[in-house]
Parts: sequence; structure tokens; C-alpha cells
Amino acid sequence: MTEPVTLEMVAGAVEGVGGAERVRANRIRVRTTSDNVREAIQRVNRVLPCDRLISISTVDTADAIELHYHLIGQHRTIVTVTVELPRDKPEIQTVSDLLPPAGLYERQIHDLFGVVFRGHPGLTQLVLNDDWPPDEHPLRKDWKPDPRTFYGGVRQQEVG
Amino acid sequence: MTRVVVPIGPQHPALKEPVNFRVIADGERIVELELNLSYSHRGIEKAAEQRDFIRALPLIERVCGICSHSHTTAFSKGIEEIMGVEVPPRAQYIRTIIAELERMHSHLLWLGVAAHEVGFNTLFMWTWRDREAIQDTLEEMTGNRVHYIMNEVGGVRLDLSPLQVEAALVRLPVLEERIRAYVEMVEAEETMLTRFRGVGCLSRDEALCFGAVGPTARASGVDYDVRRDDPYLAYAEIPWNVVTDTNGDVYGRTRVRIGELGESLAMVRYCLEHLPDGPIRVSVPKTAPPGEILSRYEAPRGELVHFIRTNGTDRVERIDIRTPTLANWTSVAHCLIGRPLADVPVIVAAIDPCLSCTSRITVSNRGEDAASGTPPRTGWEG
Amino acid sequence: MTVLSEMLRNLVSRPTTTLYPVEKVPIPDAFRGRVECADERCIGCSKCSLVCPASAITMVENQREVEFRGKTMVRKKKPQVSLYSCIRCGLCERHCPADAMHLRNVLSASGPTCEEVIM
Amino acid sequence: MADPLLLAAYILIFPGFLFLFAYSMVFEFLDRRIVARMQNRVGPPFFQPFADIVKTLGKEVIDPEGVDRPIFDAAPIVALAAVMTAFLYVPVIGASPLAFQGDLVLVLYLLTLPTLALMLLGWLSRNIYAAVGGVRAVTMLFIYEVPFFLALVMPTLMAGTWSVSEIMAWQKEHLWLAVLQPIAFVIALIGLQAKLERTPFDIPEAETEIVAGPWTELTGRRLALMHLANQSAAVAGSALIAAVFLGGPALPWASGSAVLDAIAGFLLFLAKTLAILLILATVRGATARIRLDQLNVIGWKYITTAALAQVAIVLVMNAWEVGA
Repeated sequence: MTEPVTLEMVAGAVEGVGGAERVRANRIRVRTTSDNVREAIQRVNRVLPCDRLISISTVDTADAIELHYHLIGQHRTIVTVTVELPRDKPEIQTVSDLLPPAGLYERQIHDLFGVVFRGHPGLTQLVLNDDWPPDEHPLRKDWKPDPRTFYGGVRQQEVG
Repeated sequence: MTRVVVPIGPQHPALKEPVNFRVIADGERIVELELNLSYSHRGIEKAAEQRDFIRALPLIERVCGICSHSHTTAFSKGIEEIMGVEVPPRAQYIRTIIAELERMHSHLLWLGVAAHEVGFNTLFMWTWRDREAIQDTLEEMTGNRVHYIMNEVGGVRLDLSPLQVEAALVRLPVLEERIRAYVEMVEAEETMLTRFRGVGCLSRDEALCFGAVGPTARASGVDYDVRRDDPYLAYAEIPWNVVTDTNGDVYGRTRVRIGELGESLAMVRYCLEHLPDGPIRVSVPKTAPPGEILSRYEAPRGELVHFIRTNGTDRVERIDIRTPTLANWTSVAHCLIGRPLADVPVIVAAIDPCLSCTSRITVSNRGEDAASGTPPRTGWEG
Repeated sequence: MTVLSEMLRNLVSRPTTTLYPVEKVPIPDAFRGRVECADERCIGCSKCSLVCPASAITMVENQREVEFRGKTMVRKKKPQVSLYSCIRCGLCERHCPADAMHLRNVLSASGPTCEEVIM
Repeated sequence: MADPLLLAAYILIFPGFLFLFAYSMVFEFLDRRIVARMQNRVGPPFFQPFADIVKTLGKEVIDPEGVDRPIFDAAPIVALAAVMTAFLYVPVIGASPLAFQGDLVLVLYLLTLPTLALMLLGWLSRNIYAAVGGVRAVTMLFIYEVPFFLALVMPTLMAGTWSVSEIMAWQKEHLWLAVLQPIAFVIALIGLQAKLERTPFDIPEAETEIVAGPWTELTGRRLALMHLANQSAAVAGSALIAAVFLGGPALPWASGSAVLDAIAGFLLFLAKTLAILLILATVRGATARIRLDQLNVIGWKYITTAALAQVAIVLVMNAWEVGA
């Protein structure tokens, strides 16, 4: 375990972009806005070398869609970069060129939450089946499956 | 040679679960690869939001058949941390025993499937025969071979009677001797070695860059292991060490998994012998305070992450499950480029893919409900 | 050659498969099988039907005199389990205040006809 | 054997086709049972191969859309016929009545026809897996065919005749050719394992990679005939190697009546072919499937050079014997 990461180091690195706070023994959260996510990740990387993206978690609260980028490095401390996107037009720059595993995670989030990742090489449909209506995103809080639309599988009349 | 599109499709004898590779091969060599996942969607995350903690556990357990204990432990460990509940040590030890037994039977299952992928069916039959000893132990302890549902928010559901502890301890020496035999066998079996060595190579920084997790990463020298980096359950008190290897190919991953088999067996024996007594669960309030936790767990296939957000009610506001197989797919796609067609099953099996883990998020709505407009029953509800 | 030596040893020893209809596989007593409700102890509180994740338990009208924690009372409802929907998770057994629901180590949903098998 | 009725009986009934089918089913049962017992399993009952063939014969024949039906039907029949005629020239109860100079070459070429039939089936069934499987079958043919033929031609160098029955007779006076030419015997076994596409070499029918290779689109009686052809090729192949290398069904000392000779010869034939089966089954159980490019390297670098070395040794032994 490298020497534990002090909060000040991280806070110093990102103070132009966002605030840092210690959530738990080895968890640090960096809040930032959607257009300087890449900037925040690169700065944190300079201070504390994060060589792996654990995952991108998303939460759909009533007013915004939150994206949490969890990063980890040899120092074994998880740095979570949190971003809030407006619900009506959630759009953000992709990080799949910085962190390759993000490619799959972003496609999954795009399917389920409708977040558009600008610059993503192949934002094709990963998680939902082919004949799923493109504009509906099931994991959003306000999504209710209305019975008339067809969500895939066998069409009603073919079943008979 | 002309470019040929070979669909290694959802229904394929090598893949026990549906995943589709649209492989563009130039002769026998793979030039391009397109990965289609999510043929087994069940909408677990959406469904989990409509259930309280008690009813959510059997649902979350069914994310994956082989690593079901991983998911319930990660979930209940996260909720307990949000509630600030202290789980009694005996429950922690019982959870660790079931976790390590599950890792052992998952690795034995993998060893058999990997041998079957290269046509060495004898090892497949032997490993699955020895796996029965672990399945019987688990069935005696928890009452079921697969979905144990031992976990509850606040502790464990069943206690381990001295009889069960004795029955489990009796089976361990036989297994130990079998694992030693497999270590020699993997080294000695020439034809299997030629199929494993140098296949699907992943260097150390490639493993890091592509976000490989678990035995796949540890075989390339990356020594990330959540049980040591972020100790949970009783792993801080048990003497064990992380198994890593530098080969980075399928052979290296085989050695890491067999090494972990030996480690897990030693851990189970230590836990069974040092099982502390005391209560096995703590009464827990019905609702959890608003909070957020990233609960990490070392599943047999790699690092499993549950991101849980609660909002003060007895339900989960959001649970985001990132399973190890989803993290490993990027490294598989990279390893496959340039390999001959015959290596596809071996390299795919090397990360021990668990497809039902990877995809869990759509609501399935069959026939009669669509007309009557009742809320959609997830396929799982039966 | 360890593989060859073990194969030859197997050739002469008995195979480990248990021939199912003739030899039975021993079922441990902790096995979670068919759900049974002990009629004399059940107080009809319908907690099991609330907690059942597969909503396989429905309450049916059933009057009976029962003994519960020293007091005798008359219960009005009794659980009825649709065995084909039951996933044998054991939550009803865990949350039953009167300790009436038990999962016996008998195979659960195996009925001669395919319509609902009701316990 | 001039009497045509007896000859017809020889061809059709006993050591001919009926015996070949029955013995190939026994062969398959023993093979599957031995491998099963090695894997600590019970293994199939004795009538399983018969049940398989009867069942597949009865199943519906599905033609893939746009396939050339006549050839698709003919290929399995051609494969089976080739193997059956090859079996006639292999001695079963003493020298075969149809033997002639050069029948060793005829048997070898007839045993190659099933692989070509597989290639044709694979190519005709318009299925990507079958096509890849068919191409793999032929590529593998080039790799193992050369050493296999070399290994089986060397006995002719030493015995000085091209007829299987005469090679068998030659071995009565001299030692078994497996003792005199051990390398050729081993290469012949490897070649037979590859010709029958059994596990170390079942690359065309790699079930975990390309579904079932050329066998993918075979259904109903085509599958039954092709399966029977494959099993009969196993019997014919091991009978050939038993005759050429292990002295075949001939007793070293000529006992009294011809009938006793025939029975003893037949028992020897059974013993030797089953010994070869045991070796093939052990190899099938103990090895994993190697890749085509690896087989290419092993085939040309090691097996073919071993065969050529064996040829050199045989020529030296011939010269030395001729000299002495």
C-alpha cells in the first residue's frame, strides 16, 4: 500500500475544477461539472496515478442524472469523479479514449439512461434488444412501460 | 483470401450462455470482431428498485447462477454499512466460508469447461466429479446447491452446527490431494499445454489499460485483489496470500485459478476450525438512512461492484451492478484479434464469462399482460 | 505421465456415478424442499404471503382454534402455496412468528398434472 | 474358394459386409465404454451404437435450402461403399481369397475416400461451419496422409510383396513387422487416429469451435450412413494395421484342420484389433485437440522425418540382409 493519499493533495490538484471531500477511509469524491470531466480525471491522474476505471455508476435523481466515475490505482484508494447532467438533455464528452473499458460502460448507460456521449467511437445499442423503441430508456425513474408499444420478443398476433 | 464472416452465435456448443461474436476471419485468422451481448436480460436493477431489502435479496442473488453468494454478500454488506450496523463475527466467518466454497466450486467448474473447450474431456469429467464434494458440503450447510440465500441484511440466515462443520472438514483432505493432482496434470499434459500456452496473451499494462479484473488480470502480474486491498468479511483475520502469475496467457490464468483453489481450501479449513461462537445475526431497522456506498467484492471471476443509493425508505433508490465479466470483455476483444479461429472458445473461456451477470436490465412483457395493461411482470416472477 | 496413470487406475475401479433410479442420492436434512404449513400453529397473520418474493402464497379462509404464546385465539385465514411458483427460498420459514411454515427435505413442485399443485 | 456361392458368402456374410457392420458397432461400443471408464463414468449400454444407427436411419432427412440433393445423398453411400470394399482385401480368417498383387495400395486409397466425401459434404451444405470444416478435413488429409502411406509401404520393402495377405504370410517365418519396424508401427497408429478424426486430430469436427464441421447439415439416413462409414473405417484401418504389422490372423505353426486354423486366426484377429482399439481409445482419452497450424508443424517436422528415417533404416536392413 503506497502512503495513504492525503485529501489536500487531491484537493490542490482539482481546486480549479471542483471540490474534493473524503467519504470514507479510502474513498475520495471529486465533484465537477460535465464539461471538465476529462480535465478533472487527467489532473487527478497527475497527482495520484489511477491506472484503472472500476466502473461508471449512474443515478437518476428527481432533478438530474448523476454519473460517478470510480478510479483506482496502485495506491488502492478509490477516487470518484461525480458529475450531474440535466435530465432533459444529458450530454457529456466521452472518456473511452482515456480509459478503454469506459467504451462498454458508456454504451450501456446510453441505452438505459439516454445519456449521449460525444465522441464515442461506436455508441451502438449494447444492452437492449434490437426492436426496442430507440427513444425509450427503461432505467429512468419516469419511465413506465406503456402496454401498447411493442418491446421485442414475439409480436402479439404471431403468438396466437 | 476472401473475408469470411463467421457468426460464433448465441446458440453455440462452446458457449454455455448466449453471446454472439460476429467474427470477420481472413482464412482462419481473425481480422475483426463484433461483440453482441445481452441476450439474457431480466431487468433486475429496475425490479430491485420496487422491492424492500428482504424481498430484494432473492432477486439480486439470481443475477448469476455460479456466483450468487457474491451478489447477496456485496448487497447486504453495502446496506449494513449505510445503516451503520455491526455484524457479529460468527456471521462474518460463515459468510467467508460460503464465499470461499463458492470460489472453489466456480474455479473447478471453470477448469473443466476450459479443458472441454480444447477437447480434453477427461479432465472435464474429473474436475466436475470432484466439484460434487463441494456442492454436497454447500447443500448440507445452506440447503441448496446453487442459490444459497445464506445472507440477510444484518447477518446470516442459518447457523452451522458442529455436525456440519465436521462433515465439511472431513471432505477437505480428499479435495486437497485432487488439487495437487491437477497442478501436476496441467503441467504434464502436453497437448493441452500447446493449446493453452501463448494463447490470448495480455501484457501487464494491457491488462491495466483494458480494465481486466480478477484471475485474468492477476495472470498478467497485476496484483489487485479486493479481499486484501479493501478487506471485508473476515479476510483481514485469515492468513492467506494473493496468487499472481507472470505468463499472461490462458496457461497463466489456469495456474492462477488452481493456485486460488488451494488458497481457498486453506481459508475454508482455517475458518471452520476458528469459527467464533455468538449470535449469527443482528436485528436491523426496516428502513436505511439516505446514503450511498460503493460495495466491492472479489467474486470468483473478478472484482464485483455494487453502487447502492438509498433514500431513507425501505427500498433501494438505485443499485448499479457492474459484474467482473463486463469488465473483462474489452480485454477479450483485444486478445482475439489476430488469433486463429480455433482459439476463439479457449480465449473466451479463459475469462470464465458469466453472461447472465453481464446483462440484467430489460423488462420482458409477454402476451396477455400487454393487452390487459397490468404493470409488467419481470420474466423472473414466474 | 500422471494423466495416463490415473486413467488406467480408473479403468479398473468402479465409476462414481450413482445409478439414479436404483441408488438414491442422499438428501441432507437442511435441504429446502416442499413448503408445509403446520396447521395447528398457524395464526393466519399472512406475513408469509407478504414476504414471499415469488408471491406464491395466497391466504384462504379457514377458521380454527390455535394456541399462540400461551393465549388461544381463533384464526381466520390460512396460507396456500402454489408449488410451481415457489422458488424455495425459505423466507416464509424465516419470518413466520408462529414457527408454522417449514421447508421439508422432499422434492417440491412435482405433481402428476401440470395444473397448479397447491400445498 | 473358386466356388462362387462360397465366395458370395465370404463377401456378403461372414468376413464381409454383415460382419463389418456388426463388428464396427461392437468396436464403437468398446471404444466409448473404455473412454468412459477411464473418465470414471459408466458409459453407454452395449446396444447403444445399434440404437443410434436405427434411430438416425428413421429420422427425417432435412435438405439445406439450395443444396444439390443427388450428390448430397450419394456422398455418404460412396464413403461407406469404399470402406466396405477396402475391408474385403484385409485378411480376417487367414489370407483373403480376393488378394492380388497391389491390394495394399487399393485398400489405402479406398480408406481415403471417406475424407474426400466429408469435404464434398462440407462444401455442398452451404453452411459456413461445414465449409470451414470441410476445408480443414482436406488440409489435415495432406498432413497425415504422406507419413501414413510411407509407414504402410515400408513392410512391402521388407516383405517384398504388395499384397496384404502375402505380407501376413511373410511374417509367419520372420518376426512381426511391428518389432522389425517400430517407428513405422507408431506412425501408422498416429495416421489411423488422424484418418478417423479422433480427439487429438478431430480438428474438422471440432465441436466447440465450428459446431460439427462437415457433419453439421447431415441428418437422417445420411448421418447414419456417414457415421457407419466412419466406424467401419475404424474396423478396416485397425484390421489393416493388425495384418501388416502384428502378423494378422495367421498362426505361426500350421495346426491340423483348416477349420481349426480359421477359428484360431479369427480369434487372433479379434485380439489384435481390440489391442489396437485400446491404444486408440487411450490416446483419445488422454489428449486434447491440437490446432491445425500446430498439427502442420508436428506433422511435417516430426512425423514425416521419422517416416523417412524409418525408410532409410529399412533400406539399410534390406541391403545388409541381401548382403549376408
